[in-house]
Amino acid sequence: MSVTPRPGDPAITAELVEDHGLSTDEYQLILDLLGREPTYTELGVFSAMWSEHCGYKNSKPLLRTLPTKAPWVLQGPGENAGVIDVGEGLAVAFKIESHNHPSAVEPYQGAATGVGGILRDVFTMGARPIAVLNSLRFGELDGPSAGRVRYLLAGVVKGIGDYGNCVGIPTVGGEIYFDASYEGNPLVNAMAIGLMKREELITAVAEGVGNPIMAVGSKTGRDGIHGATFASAELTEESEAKRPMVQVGDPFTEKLLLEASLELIRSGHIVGIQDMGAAGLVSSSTEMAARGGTGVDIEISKVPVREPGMTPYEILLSETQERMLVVAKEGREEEVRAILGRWELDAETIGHVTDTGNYVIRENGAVVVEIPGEPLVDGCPTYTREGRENPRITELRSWNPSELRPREEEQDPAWALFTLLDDPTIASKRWIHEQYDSTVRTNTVVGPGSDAAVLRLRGTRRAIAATTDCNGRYVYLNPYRGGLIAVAEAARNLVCSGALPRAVTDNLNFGNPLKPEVYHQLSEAVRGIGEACTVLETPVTGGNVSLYNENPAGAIYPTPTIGMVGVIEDIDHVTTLAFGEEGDTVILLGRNTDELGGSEYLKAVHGMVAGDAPAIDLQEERKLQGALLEAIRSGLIRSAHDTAEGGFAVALAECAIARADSPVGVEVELEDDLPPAPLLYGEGQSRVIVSCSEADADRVLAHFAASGVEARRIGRVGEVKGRFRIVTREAVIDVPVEAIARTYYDAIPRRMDGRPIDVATALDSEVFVP
Amino acid sequence: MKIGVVTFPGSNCDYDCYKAAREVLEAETVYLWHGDHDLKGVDALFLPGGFSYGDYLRAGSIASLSPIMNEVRAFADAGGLVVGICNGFQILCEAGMLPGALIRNRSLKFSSKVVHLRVQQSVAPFTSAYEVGQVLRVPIAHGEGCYIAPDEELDLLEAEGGVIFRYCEADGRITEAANPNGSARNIAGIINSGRNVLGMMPHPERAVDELLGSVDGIGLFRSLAEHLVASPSSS
Amino acid sequence: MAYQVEIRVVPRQGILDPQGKAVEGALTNLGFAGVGEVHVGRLIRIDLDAASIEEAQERAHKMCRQLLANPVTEDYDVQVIEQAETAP
Amino acid sequence: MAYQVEIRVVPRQGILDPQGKAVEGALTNLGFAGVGEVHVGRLIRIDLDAASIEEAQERAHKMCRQLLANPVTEDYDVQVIEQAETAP
Ligand SMILES: Nc1ncnc2c1ncn2[C@@H]1O[C@H](COP(=O)(O)OP(=O)(O)O)[C@@H](O)[C@H]1O
Ligand SMILES: [Mg+2]
Repeated sequence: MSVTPRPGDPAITAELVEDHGLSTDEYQLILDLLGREPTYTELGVFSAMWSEHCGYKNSKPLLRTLPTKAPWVLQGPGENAGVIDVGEGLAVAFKIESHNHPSAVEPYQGAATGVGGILRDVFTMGARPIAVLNSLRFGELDGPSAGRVRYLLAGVVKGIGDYGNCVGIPTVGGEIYFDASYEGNPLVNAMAIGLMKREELITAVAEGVGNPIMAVGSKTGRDGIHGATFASAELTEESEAKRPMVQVGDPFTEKLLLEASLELIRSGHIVGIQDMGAAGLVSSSTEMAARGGTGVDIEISKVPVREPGMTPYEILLSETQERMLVVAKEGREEEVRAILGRWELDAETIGHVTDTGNYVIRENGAVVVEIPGEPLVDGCPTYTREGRENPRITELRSWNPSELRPREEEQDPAWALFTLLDDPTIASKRWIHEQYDSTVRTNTVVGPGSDAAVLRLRGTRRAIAATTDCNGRYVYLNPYRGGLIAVAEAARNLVCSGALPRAVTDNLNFGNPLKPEVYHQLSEAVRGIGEACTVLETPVTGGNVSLYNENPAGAIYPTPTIGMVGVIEDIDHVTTLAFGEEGDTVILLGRNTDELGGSEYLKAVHGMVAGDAPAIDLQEERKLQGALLEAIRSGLIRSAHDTAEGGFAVALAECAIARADSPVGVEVELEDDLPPAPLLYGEGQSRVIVSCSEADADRVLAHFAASGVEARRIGRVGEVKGRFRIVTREAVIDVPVEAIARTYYDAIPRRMDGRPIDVATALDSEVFVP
Repeated sequence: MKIGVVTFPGSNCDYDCYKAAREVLEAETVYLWHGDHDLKGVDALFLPGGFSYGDYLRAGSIASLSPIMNEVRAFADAGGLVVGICNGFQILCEAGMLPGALIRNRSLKFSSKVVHLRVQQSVAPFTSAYEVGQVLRVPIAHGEGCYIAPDEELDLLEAEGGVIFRYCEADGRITEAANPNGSARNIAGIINSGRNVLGMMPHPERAVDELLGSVDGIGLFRSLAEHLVASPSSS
Repeated sequence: MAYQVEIRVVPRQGILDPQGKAVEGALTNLGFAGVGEVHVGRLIRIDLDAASIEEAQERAHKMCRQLLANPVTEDYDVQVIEQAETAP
Repeated sequence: MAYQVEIRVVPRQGILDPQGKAVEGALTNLGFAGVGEVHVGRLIRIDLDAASIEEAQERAHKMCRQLLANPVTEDYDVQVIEQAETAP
């Protein structure tokens, strides 16, 4: 076969190569590989497959260091989603995915299509999606850029909600932080979880020479061409101009695809199925072939298109949503069409599997692409960059809390608490998750608002728990510790809910890896994550890397979001953070410390980001989690909540006001010989507030003592709408719990509701209101 | 007793309805396909929640024209019991089988939470298992649940005892604050003048299991079953 | 003949129009002067082949009655223009 | 002077329009012949007081840029007509 450039294709120049994000060395590699100059179309193919997004150029060597194996891991990294065994013949597929750059450009569609993509990754494994979580980062909701942030937040939340709600998958949890470092470059990570019988697991391979390859779902348009390379470049003024046609989500078609795909997979008429995600047809077809060790031969003119005059280049790279690539068994096309037809979907046979190992694209018979498949997928050069910490950060870390002078207002010990409860990063996220249908499919035992979401597994006494966590400020101040803590907190949140942590999907959101200071953050954070995942026995089954997250002010906080899934053996073990009955005993697990570094208190009260991230001892953490899970399983624990942003005082408040309409009072006393700020608001790790009945208190304390975990009785739960009271050596906080609740629940609504942006969003017009 | 749940393209609570009917009533329950003309001899019909055809025009408008809706209408005209929940309610209004219309929530936002409902009357076939004035805790999850109709229509509806559920406070008071979507007169659920077609925005099928926080939806299924047993359906 | 049908669907007078209300408030919030009543409706454009403009008209009205407008809450009007026979 | 502003917002050419697609399918299923492309947009009517028609025009465009239309995904046009001075 000879490859003929198409008439009208631009000549391959150094500029063109550079515009495609390929270095001269990489281009040389391509020349050697082909033994000739690539066609324009081939150049596009390489640029997509060798982009950061598909090729993991700068992260692969680091990712290889992560633990990925355990007896319960059925599918590790490399597939559309990871899969773990959750017992009784059931398996859970889950994966997290970022849509940061699309959301920065068009928050509503960017977030919506992010959810769509991750759902497809899960159901193409044969699993029915049962839950979605989302991990979000925005700039500040107060101050100069608040207008822009409101616009992004409102659009992203509506995009996630409208999509998930329409498809009918409950959005059950997530996390959100507001910090100036994310201004102009918000983070939108979506995690999907699916359920299947073990034997229903299917992987996306193109096997069986001669098997037909079918394009299913929406017609291909010019949407998001080069989204993959777009996602691998910094956001600049130009990128606004270079912006491809925005991808628009069509959740209705997604719902049809979901039902049809599951039917197809169960039908046995197909051998493989994959989402046409980033780099659309190119990545899906090449990756399926590579996994099958086969080749593909595709006639591009057969691909159904939405617009006239689309070139092979455009069709191959289009990122039109709600499309799938299906490899059917030879001679079963009609059966496949019948199933799809029932769901009002079309399928076109666009090519077939070959044994040449080559990736071949034809246009009306003429070969426009012929590339050896294996190197195209796995031959992307990977780099281990040099990392060097930015000295500014080394210095920040050395800041010593004892230099801190209290503010005037802190004369009133309650002032800082109210300031923190009104801080959007800490405050209730109800404004957000009330826009998400969290109860559809009737499996949601614990929805948004507790440490982790809990979903029952019908037909068993089991349930699964899921959470996403990452404090980017910790990672910024100390990437290694930050990585450890992200994993430890996720596991702690699962344990607090009664679950045994099982596996991780991670989303590495970082800046430009070519900057030594950023690469340092990346490699150190991954080192921490790997270590914590090993000690806590939660292997990484997949994830996503999003680099070049920068704005004119520099890189975002390094944000390796950890999505974690755990298993609850018996539904009776499900535990939440909400205090139970009046008179229950409140017990603190773990040790209070003198740490203030990287705390929300420093930022919200003193406007400072400084100090070292809190110290963490994984062995202590492991002991704590093991003992807590035992206590929960033995039925002694009525509520459990770990301390996180805002420290002990905020955590205690969250337990008291978890039931918004009937907050309960609480009175505790802390004898620690520590200054009020670190004692009340420091973010020392490995601490959990639990409550139990007065009668069980001694047994609970004995249990933890026996397990070598520090535990002490600190107070009792009060009456509904009673007082919220914390007594320390130096300060007393004593306020009506309803006041606490009001501040906590109004913080975000009072910043969002009734503003023009609210309306723009409602109109789906999404316009930036300055 | 045989219960049917209609699946339209984009229905997503059909499974929940099916499960609820199965588990609460232990009744034979079957899915019915929007494109079919066959009700498989069911005694009662559920039009479930979801986003039929994406609700891309008006919620429920396209589904209300599905082939099976002819049979549904005939079934109702013959006295058959039809329950439309959320999107199902919207479809019934769009089909003209219930008065009024459901428009965008006053807040313009999708609203997903547990609300309180006041039972306006305890009558067969849908609410005999409840007390008048009983307060139920039931989830809502909708963006277009604001019930409206011309005033005279509303007066007529009230006069006929067509209002079955109203949004209320935990203690049963009917207040503006308790109205999650701006519905006229806090209306959450209505029946037709024939008293055999019910439409409601809240999701009783999501409130049939202690584990998920409420069992207040069970009464609706029980009432329906009692009625069917007492007077086997004509269809 | 190829016709371009434009259908405008608006909330009926006196019927609650939350979107209109919200836009009204927002525009005033943004400091726009002289804003009175605002109504938000739907605009539907259809490429329609028909024998004559009357037929196109008639068919478009039928579409509105059957699907495009809700008789309980909305009013509509139909405009049909002949399409220039230039290739797309 | 009282003006009646009518703003029509439609999905930008070439961008996916799921609403239009759904309506197109529905109309065809209902047996309407000759239905080609369908697009669904927004119609916004505003009663606006302004010194002149130019001012009304200019203000309406500003409203679109700031609130009513999405420059990334939508096109819009503005029509202003003088209002008969009859009381509402
Ligand atoms: N973007 C979001 N979407 C849905 N739920 C959210 C979101 N952000 C936070 N939540 C919910 O709010 C609660 C508190 O979140 P967070 O403070 O991150 O908990 P934790 O500190 O225990 O990880 C959690 O139940 C979480 O699921
Ligand atoms: Mg927590």
